[in-house]
Amino acid sequence: MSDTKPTFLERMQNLDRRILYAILVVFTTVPLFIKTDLPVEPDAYTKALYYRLMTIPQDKTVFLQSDWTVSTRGENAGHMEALLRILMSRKIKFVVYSVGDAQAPGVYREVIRNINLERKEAGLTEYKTWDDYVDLAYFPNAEGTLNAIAFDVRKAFASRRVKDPNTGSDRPAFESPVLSKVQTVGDAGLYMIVTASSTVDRAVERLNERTNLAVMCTGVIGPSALPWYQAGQIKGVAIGLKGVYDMEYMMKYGLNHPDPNKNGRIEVPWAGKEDKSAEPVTEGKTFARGSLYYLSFHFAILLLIIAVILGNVGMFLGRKAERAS
Amino acid sequence: MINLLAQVPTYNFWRVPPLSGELWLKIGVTLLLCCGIVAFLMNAPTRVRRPVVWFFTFIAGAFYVALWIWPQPVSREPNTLPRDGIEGIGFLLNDIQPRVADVSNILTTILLGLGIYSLLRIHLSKIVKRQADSPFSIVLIVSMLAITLVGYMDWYMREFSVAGKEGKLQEMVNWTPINFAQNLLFDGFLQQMDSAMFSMIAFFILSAAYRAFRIRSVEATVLMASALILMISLLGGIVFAWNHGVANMAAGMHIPLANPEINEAGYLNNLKITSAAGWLRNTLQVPALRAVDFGIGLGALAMGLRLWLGLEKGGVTV
Amino acid sequence: MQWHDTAWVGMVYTLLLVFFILFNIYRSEKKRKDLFIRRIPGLNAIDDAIGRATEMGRPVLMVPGVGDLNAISVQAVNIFAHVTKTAAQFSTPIRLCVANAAVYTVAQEVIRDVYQQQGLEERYDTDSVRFVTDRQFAFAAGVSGLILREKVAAAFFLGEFFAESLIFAETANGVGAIQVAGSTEKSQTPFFIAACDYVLIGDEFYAASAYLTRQPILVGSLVGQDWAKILMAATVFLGFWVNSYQRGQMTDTHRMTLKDASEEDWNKLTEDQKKTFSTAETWKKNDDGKTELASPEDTGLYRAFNPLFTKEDLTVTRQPDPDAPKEAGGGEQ
Amino acid sequence: MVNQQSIDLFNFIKLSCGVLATIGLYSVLYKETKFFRFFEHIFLGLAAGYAMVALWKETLYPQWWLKMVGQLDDKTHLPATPGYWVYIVLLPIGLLGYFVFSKKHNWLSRVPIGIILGLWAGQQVQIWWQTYGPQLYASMQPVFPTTWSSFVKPVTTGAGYTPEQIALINSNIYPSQALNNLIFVVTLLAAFTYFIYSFELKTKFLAGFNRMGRWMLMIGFGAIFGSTVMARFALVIDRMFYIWIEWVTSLQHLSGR
Repeated sequence: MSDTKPTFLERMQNLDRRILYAILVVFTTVPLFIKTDLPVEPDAYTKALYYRLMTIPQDKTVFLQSDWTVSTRGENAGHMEALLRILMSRKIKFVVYSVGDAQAPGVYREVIRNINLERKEAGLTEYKTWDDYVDLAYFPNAEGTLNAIAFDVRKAFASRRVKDPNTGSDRPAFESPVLSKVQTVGDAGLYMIVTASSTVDRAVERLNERTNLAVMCTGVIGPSALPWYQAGQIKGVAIGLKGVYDMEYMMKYGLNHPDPNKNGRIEVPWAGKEDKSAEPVTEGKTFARGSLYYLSFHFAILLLIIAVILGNVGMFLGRKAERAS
Repeated sequence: MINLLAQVPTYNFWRVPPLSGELWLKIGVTLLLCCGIVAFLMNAPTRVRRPVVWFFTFIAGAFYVALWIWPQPVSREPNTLPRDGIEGIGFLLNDIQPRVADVSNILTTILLGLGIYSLLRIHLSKIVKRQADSPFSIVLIVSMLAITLVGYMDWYMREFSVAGKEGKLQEMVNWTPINFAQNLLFDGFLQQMDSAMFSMIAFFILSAAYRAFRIRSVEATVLMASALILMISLLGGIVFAWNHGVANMAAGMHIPLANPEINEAGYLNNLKITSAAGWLRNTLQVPALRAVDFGIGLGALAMGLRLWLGLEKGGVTV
Repeated sequence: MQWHDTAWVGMVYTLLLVFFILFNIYRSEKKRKDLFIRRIPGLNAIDDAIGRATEMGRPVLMVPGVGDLNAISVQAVNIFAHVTKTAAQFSTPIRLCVANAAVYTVAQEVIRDVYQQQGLEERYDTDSVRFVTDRQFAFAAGVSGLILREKVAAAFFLGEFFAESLIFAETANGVGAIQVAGSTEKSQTPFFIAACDYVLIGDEFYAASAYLTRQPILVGSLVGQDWAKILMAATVFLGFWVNSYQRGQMTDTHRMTLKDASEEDWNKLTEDQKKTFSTAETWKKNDDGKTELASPEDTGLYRAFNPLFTKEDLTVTRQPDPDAPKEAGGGEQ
Repeated sequence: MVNQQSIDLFNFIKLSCGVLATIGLYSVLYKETKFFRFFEHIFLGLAAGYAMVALWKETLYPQWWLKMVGQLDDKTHLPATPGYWVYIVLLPIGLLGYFVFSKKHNWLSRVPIGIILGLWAGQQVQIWWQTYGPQLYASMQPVFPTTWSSFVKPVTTGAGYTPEQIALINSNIYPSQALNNLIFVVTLLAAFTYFIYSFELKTKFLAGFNRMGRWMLMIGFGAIFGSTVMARFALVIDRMFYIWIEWVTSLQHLSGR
């Protein structure tokens, strides 16, 4: 290093990481207080998921395997909320359980309670346990449980008893209106996995030949879920925060659905299935957590990109100076 | 509704009435038998050690291999008899499967005591030797004892007390101080600390990208370019604006982008970020990662075979 | 698994791979000849890293991931045994932090064995293999605390890592440690690439113990894996030719222009559409007037990979079991 | 009964603890201080203690004890599920692991380990084809176009085609697709050659192919990086939401009372 004072760009090459950290805190906090609904073009696989969700026959039960905890609330809570809003607005019954984490049931119960509260405030019907949904809590040992579900779902869930509010007693889950028609896992309207871990791999390995799988996962799991989607082993994917916002956007405007305000459709054709369209969600909230976080996310990524550019420019200039001397 | 409860389970040699004398007797006899076997093994000559470990490993692995290779009984209804011997074994394998699935989990859990022992030994010895960090070791042990205590009490109340059985403890208004303490330690501290630690990765990503994403070699550049394209494609607002810019450009060139019949317009579509990122994902990312997957799958298969058949010299299963 | 229709394809294929691996293990044991293994840079760096730690008098950190006990963690412990062997000779202190009690048992057993075999039992400290906690992020916090306090000189992160990978890698980078990392979780490999000095990609991790020890069995198994890979590559290679041929056949045999196929459909088109469709093809109509549609599902290749089950196959009537357990819900688990 | 006011107070305290703990752990980003060390040790202690609770509450009790001794019905006290006494053998087998510290009998600890590993190994054989078979098939993409009528696949949305024409367009392979498929297959094979260890890639072509494979891997990893960034930033945004919105709201809520 020469004795001369380092130039601005040279200093940019070796920024203290703590300065970057401080800027990141500011960049992620401030936009939380700004309300905007950014326009977006949903990804093809998220469209596939939305289409699947909106076309589940109403008499079918959705299997909802929820394997996330508070640590990934930033993404999965949005997924779960969007999913529940869709299911509840379409009056589709679902059975919810977890095979990934013992803490997951506590977390999804909280989400269900919040969505129910939200519906109550909006004057909509609430979802009742036993009649509208069944909560089977946690099954330890993902591999074993999924194997058991694949072979004989009635046996796998047999030990679970659920309180029937009509009689006040615990009864086997399969006597509930939610599960009474289900004989095999293939009877599920859709097998949804909301996950932050590789339970999606475990599920695909064991269930893909037997039922229609669809996944809502964090950005980390996304890339490993996409090969499954490409091979047709899962039918739709929503990945990370973008997935949350895509879902919320489609819930608001529908999929390839004539929109009175825009006088058109969502314009990007959906690979190979352009003729398929789905309605927007008719009741309840559409924009929620996803739209709240999405702007912050833009700022954070921009910071990252700026940091990378600064680093490279600094390095480039440094090399040039070295060569000159 | 009540008639279902009236159905009494049937019993056989393996299934016995719950909490009955017969059950405890069988458990006791089995325990004694196991102790005998262990005592015998402890005094067994060195040369039987390997075969014994190998035997257990082999049997455990053979179950899943058998489950895979044996024909599955199709459309099995509950409470039906197999049609022939082959199906009989298929039925049996299917019936045992959920029980075998529990085994490794239960065994790992029983081993947890060893881990706790290791942890306690390290920190207790720090406290006893009054090393520099010993106050922190005290903090560790106190918080560990606290959550263990309230955790068990909370569990006991929820599982066995009258209020717990009636599900009243689901509501916060019925809680006792124990439930509040458990909730505070678990929800207030542990879960939030999990989240905090997890979210710290974002900071590290920023500094790692800042440091590592420099155009030094072809590989680094390729990695960086692909990461940047993907990142930008996630920014819905920017992507939307860009894509509309492309559409406007097409309009300026009098190419009706929205008119699908003229395919030439399709080429401009490639300028959209989503198209570029989608192409990158579907055409390059998926096959590259699939190649990694194939390799890992084979590695796991080979390693599995070596462990199962006890082929590794000095390995843990022989 | 079923033996039905083409379902045997999968079974035979898997058994073929198994055969390749076992056959090569058998072969290598008999031949005991040094076999070629290509260079894996990350593994060559192990000795340098330990050497540096010895010079600086700081410990070497090893983490076998946060996964359960399975082949991945066993493999990691095997590699660490090799690292420990070198470290023991220089009496460099080691720290092996484990996040699973069963893995802890294995690690304790294997690492002590290493010291015993070297005849250096007095240098072995039971606390150098330690169970931190089985909770992912508490483990991350504990290990990063350890890295920062003990200022480790070399860090080996090999095994099943998830989100905590970058916490470890950046923290260790912060104290200037040489890092060798590798994860079977492909989603974490890029972070190791960004933050570590040497990275094992994908199944280089599984090749590591063969590379380091050159045991005939391990090398044989590696050769078997390579055979299996070549089989898989050949399958894909042949498969895409066959698929191309079969898909081409399906369109060729029935192909004709829309105008020839159906005047009626042709007349429905607008002038603009006619321009694009004048050279396009359509399906020939059947005798009953329906269009013959073929799809990728009609190829032989598809059939080979997707066995057909008819409704008759899937409905079997069996005698009821008179001794069946009678319980609500059909059984218990 | 606890009144609503104390519940609000409790929630505020809980949130504040979470905020404090978050700041405590974040402090390591600045420097490793005693403040961080304090929270780190609380974290480790709570995690270990919770593991001890979960050991019984989540695994041994429901998966082992209840299955072993069976269950009585809560109301009628009649047998509800039978007991499978065989589960008891798992206890001595598991306890064999504790021999690991014994100098003489430590080999016995390999028995439970062997069983766990054996079960894992057997499953690898069981699931191999289910996992990779469909992926093999999906990789065999046709690389020859079946039509030259258009380079890219025509967009069918709103173009007024009949279903039959759409089916035709969908079953054809257009040149651009064929090209992409070719790139797909070549990428897969190139990346795959990178993982071949025991053959020396002597020819220039193969070595180049191998290097290309490595670049392709880097593209794949870059894409993962880009995608994971989203997940991590979402988490930190959520933390900020927790601190700045949830906590502040609860503070306002409390003081508004």
